[in-house]
Amino acid sequence: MKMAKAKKNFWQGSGLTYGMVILAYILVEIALKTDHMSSLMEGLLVPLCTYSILAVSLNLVVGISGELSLGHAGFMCVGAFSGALFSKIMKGSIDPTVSLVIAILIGAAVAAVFGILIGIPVLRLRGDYLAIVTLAFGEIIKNIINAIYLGRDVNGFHFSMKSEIELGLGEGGETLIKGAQGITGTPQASTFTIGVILLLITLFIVMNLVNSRTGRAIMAIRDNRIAAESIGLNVTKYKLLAFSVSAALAGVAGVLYAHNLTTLAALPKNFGYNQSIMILVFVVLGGIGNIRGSVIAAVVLTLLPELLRGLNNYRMLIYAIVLIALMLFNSSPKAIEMRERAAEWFKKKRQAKEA
Amino acid sequence: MAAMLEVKNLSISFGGLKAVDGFDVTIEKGQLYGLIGPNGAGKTTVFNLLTGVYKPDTGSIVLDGKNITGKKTIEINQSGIARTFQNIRLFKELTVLDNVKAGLHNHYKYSTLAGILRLPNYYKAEKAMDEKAMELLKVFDLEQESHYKASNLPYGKQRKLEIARALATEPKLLLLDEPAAGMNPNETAELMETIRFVRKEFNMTILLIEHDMKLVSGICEKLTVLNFGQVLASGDTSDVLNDPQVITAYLGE
Amino acid sequence: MKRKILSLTLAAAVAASLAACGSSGSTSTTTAAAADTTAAGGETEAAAEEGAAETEAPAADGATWKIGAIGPLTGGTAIYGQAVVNGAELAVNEINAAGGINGYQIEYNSADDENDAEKAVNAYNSLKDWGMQMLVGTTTSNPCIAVADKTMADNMFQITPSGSAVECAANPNVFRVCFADPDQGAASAQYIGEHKLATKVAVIYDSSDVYSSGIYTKFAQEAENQGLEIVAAEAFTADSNKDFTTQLQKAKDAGAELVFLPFYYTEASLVLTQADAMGWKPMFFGCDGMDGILGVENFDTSLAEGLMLLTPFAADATDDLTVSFVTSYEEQYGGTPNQFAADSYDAVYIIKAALEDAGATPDMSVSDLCEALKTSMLNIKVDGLTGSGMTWNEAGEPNKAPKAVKIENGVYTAME
Amino acid sequence: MSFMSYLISGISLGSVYAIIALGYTMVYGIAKMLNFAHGDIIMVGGYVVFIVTSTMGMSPVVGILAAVVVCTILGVTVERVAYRPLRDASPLAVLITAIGVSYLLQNLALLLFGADTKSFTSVITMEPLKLAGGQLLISGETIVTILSGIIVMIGLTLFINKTKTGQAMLAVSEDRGAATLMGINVNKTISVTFAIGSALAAVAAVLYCSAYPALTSQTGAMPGIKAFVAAVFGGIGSIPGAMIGGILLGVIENLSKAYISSQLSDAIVFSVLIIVLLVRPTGIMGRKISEKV
Repeated sequence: MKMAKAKKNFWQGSGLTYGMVILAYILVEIALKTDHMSSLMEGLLVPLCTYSILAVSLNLVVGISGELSLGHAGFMCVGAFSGALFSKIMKGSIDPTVSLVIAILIGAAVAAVFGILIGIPVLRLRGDYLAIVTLAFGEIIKNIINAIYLGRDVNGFHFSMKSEIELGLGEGGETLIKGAQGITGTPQASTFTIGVILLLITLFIVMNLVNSRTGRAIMAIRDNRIAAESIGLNVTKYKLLAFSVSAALAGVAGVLYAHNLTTLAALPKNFGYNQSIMILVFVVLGGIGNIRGSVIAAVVLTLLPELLRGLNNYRMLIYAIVLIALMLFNSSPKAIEMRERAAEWFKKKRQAKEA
Repeated sequence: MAAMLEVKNLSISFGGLKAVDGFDVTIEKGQLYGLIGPNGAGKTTVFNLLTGVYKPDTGSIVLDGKNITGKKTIEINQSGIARTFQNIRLFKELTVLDNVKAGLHNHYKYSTLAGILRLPNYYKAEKAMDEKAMELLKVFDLEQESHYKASNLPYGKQRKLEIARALATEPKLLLLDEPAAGMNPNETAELMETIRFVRKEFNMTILLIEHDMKLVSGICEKLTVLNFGQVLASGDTSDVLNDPQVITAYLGE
Repeated sequence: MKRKILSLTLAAAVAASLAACGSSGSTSTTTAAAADTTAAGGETEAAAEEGAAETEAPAADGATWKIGAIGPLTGGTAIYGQAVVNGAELAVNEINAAGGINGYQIEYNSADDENDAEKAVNAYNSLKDWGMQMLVGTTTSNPCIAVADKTMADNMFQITPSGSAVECAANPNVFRVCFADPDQGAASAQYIGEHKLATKVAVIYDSSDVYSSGIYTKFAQEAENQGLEIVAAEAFTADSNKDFTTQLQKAKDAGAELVFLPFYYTEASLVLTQADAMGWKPMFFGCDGMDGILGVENFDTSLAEGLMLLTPFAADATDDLTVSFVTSYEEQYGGTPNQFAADSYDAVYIIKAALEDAGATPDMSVSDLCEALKTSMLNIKVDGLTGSGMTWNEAGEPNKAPKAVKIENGVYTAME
Repeated sequence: MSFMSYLISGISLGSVYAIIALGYTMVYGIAKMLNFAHGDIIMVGGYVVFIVTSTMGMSPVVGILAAVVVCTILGVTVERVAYRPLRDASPLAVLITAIGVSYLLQNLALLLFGADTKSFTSVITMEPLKLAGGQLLISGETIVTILSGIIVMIGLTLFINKTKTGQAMLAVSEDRGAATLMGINVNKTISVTFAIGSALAAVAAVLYCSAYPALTSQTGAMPGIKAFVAAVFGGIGSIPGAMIGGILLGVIENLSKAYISSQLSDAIVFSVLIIVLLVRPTGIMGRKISEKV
């Protein structure tokens, strides 16, 4: 009896989420094998995984830990650059997939370190102040990466924060990171399969974390910091843990992103606060704290502007309107009431039918 | 009998205003001790000092022979003080069961990694926690509601859940901040029973703040009266309640 | 309950969108396949149903060329992407009116990349679904590098009007209309050195922009050879591109006689305004990105008096080609065309010349077309808006001479 | 001498941030929402002035008035349509909606006015102030911006402290529930707040575009964020704080460009912000909020 209940919980909770992802994967693979997928959709598969991972990982901070972070793209950026740099250095010397796996671990580790370094001072702040400071960190990371020049020649690595000339590379030297142009020529090792595996791992980590002693502590702190302290929960430790795990996963997404394109540059569009906000939109629209919702919202909102391409100039305008409408529909108390009434009505109708 | 809590000359001021001034109290093991006083007398501030929410300007706090003055809240909890709050502070989005399990956090351990990877000790610890938590909930007659969201509980039960959560941390001393606030006479009577039971069952030392004189005189053995941050009277319950100074402070001049 | 409903709504939305993808996916693959083998009339009509910004209906006999263009049409750099898309469209319309290429009409479509590499790949894929055979794009460097890799995988011919980073044209299937960044940087330093315009030079550049920092790097290297002293090299970023007074002040204090401005005219108009407000009047020297400054609506052109720039295109030029281009551009899109529009206009004509040289027909596969065009690109010589007698080498780089112009009395005047 | 001129240009830039931050902080303080679309209302104001003065050739005064009217109507409408239905929803929901409004305004402007940069003619005709024998120049725009900032600051403070509506705003900002119980019409008060905030955005638009005359659909985005930073710097919700925060931000930005690195000035500005917040978690002039236990 108890086992049956646990099983039911599994299928309503995390099992459904894994199932949804695996089913989507199978459907896509069938479509790919039978040539029923447009190039546009095919090209979107890896980004969909990337954004889903980002949304799930941000949900850990925003939903589970209850802190508003507007710097998630910064961690993605750090992960992307460290991972891509590794793959670029190793290009040709080891198998691209092996290189990608190591790059993912490096990206996650570097992003986690940044998460801890940033988290220690920042997590003392609350609410909107925390939001603005994380935004600031994201912008700092972007700004600094745009100023980094890194080269390699027979004498080893050369580093400069000013310009390519200052690297003073010798004969046969190669610029690895070229300021605003970033890293060019990362091997394109990201595939949909790798993306889905990473997404499943992310879901596994986040959902298991949430449903454990640690997750309970994190959520307790979110719900009431003072009470949590009073029962002996280490607020700083658990906030930092949530923050750095989230950062590490964002780093993983960054590595996946970097290996999907040959060029990696820290532009406002991909690593600026706008991107952080976009990820936040996925989280909020999918339901704060709702992991499955994050995945669904990330997929829908990434597909939406692409499916609107036929509208040409009106594309982004319509996208903005849909975004506002979705928010109003999902979150406004009136709309919720209306939806609930509609649900009641359907239920009654169904009961009437059955009767 | 040795003293469970010994507080000497505890003071704190906020912006020049002495909120607590030279507070002394000694509570014996297993005692049920009451702290009373008019609104704004500094009762909750005393609790906040005892639990490390505020750092005292002067004075010392010794718990069961161990000096805990100036320690952090979580250290104090681990040393053995747990509390409830005047304005209920539950983990609203968590279930009733998880609220208690959060209280058990420091007593049933497994690493974060074990939790993520679902190693055997995860299942073992979680099972033990479930059992222990249900046991506690049973004491407070909350086992039927164990899967409710805490915020969906009726008011009286929320107060009880807060006590259960505090007890889960296995304290030596339990601080209850107005446990009967907002309860009807029936609920209060029931609560009195529960507090008595807790003391007996867990061999607990309890310090409580209360306004309800019936409750105070009914269960407290000793009382301290606080007025304008200072101790007005202290001693056996019946003596203190008959002290003319106390009566004046309560009824006003 | 609330959450459940939310997930249900979202799930429904996903289902709907997936269904939509499925259907559009299948039609697109058929059209793409059609373009690969034989473009029969029916299938191209199916493509037309895709319903994007096509400018020309398919020719009566069915077969058409399909040219796509990519650039940022929204966001902060929309100004450049829109120019590219408009310039190409103008050329396509002209060519169609004059009978098409090798007797076949051109169908034209464009897609937005928001100046983002990932979106650019999406844009490319959507055009591929539409049946694109040749790509004019992308407009900006980073997206261009990302897309160049995809076109190489598909072996599709790509000509970028304005992707100026070296790596943009690194792949054998990619050619370029504009100058590469290092060439511009070096050419500017040479011009300043050879004409002894100044010895003390200050540079202000956008360190967050590939184009600008690329030119600056090469300029600084070449300046040394030319005996120029760079007394100040001051950066700005896309996040703080409004106030240049500090950079100007530093340049002034360092005693610069000439300020080199390797960036676009939007920011340059602010630099000129602020220098004027400071009462400082050094020589200003710009690159092709500076072209367009006279076209900024309501800009006080007297501020640009004496400004020199090295550009392959000048909207004020009086040759017939430029005059007719500028006139029809203004008629159709309003506003003076900048060099981006000119580059992409040229790009379409370059494709035309190469297709004619190869004697290609639209029924050839994308890959065959690419191979044919790669060979023909080395044979052709094109007189365009951005250079006369342009030729290309195997690296995809154009061989053309930049023109140095100076703004005098509010118009471009050729310099020697 | 050059230090003085860096300082002055920093103050000029900062005064523009300050005047934007005033509107930002006011809306935040009372409606308790980060209005990410504030910067885009400034952009709309800029286009209105541009059209009235340059395209229609009318006098700048008409342009400014038109901008104030349009922005006020726009601000109130946006609040009514997009924010009010979410009054009782999570603050994050409102934040996201504000982002949506920001995208909407930017893309609408792009469609209506095109991507081309418009050069704004300064509406300020004041001669620059020459100091130290012409070595130091303070532009007319700077002087007018600083003066306007001070006037707006004083005006707002007086309005909030002396008028009934202002008191209602204060009450709403302190405790919305209690204000309702006291018979204050919260919806109306917030509408008025948005009206004033948006009118201030129009004023900011005129001054901002006069100082930096390149107008595009993205004009409002970055100053919006910088003003937000300035408002936090000064202590969000505090009116003098916004003024001080704005000016400090401009000065730090320009001095770091001048003396440290022009490439990294953004990073430096943001780092200073972080340091300030770590030392004073509620900004320079912000009130210390402590939770009652």
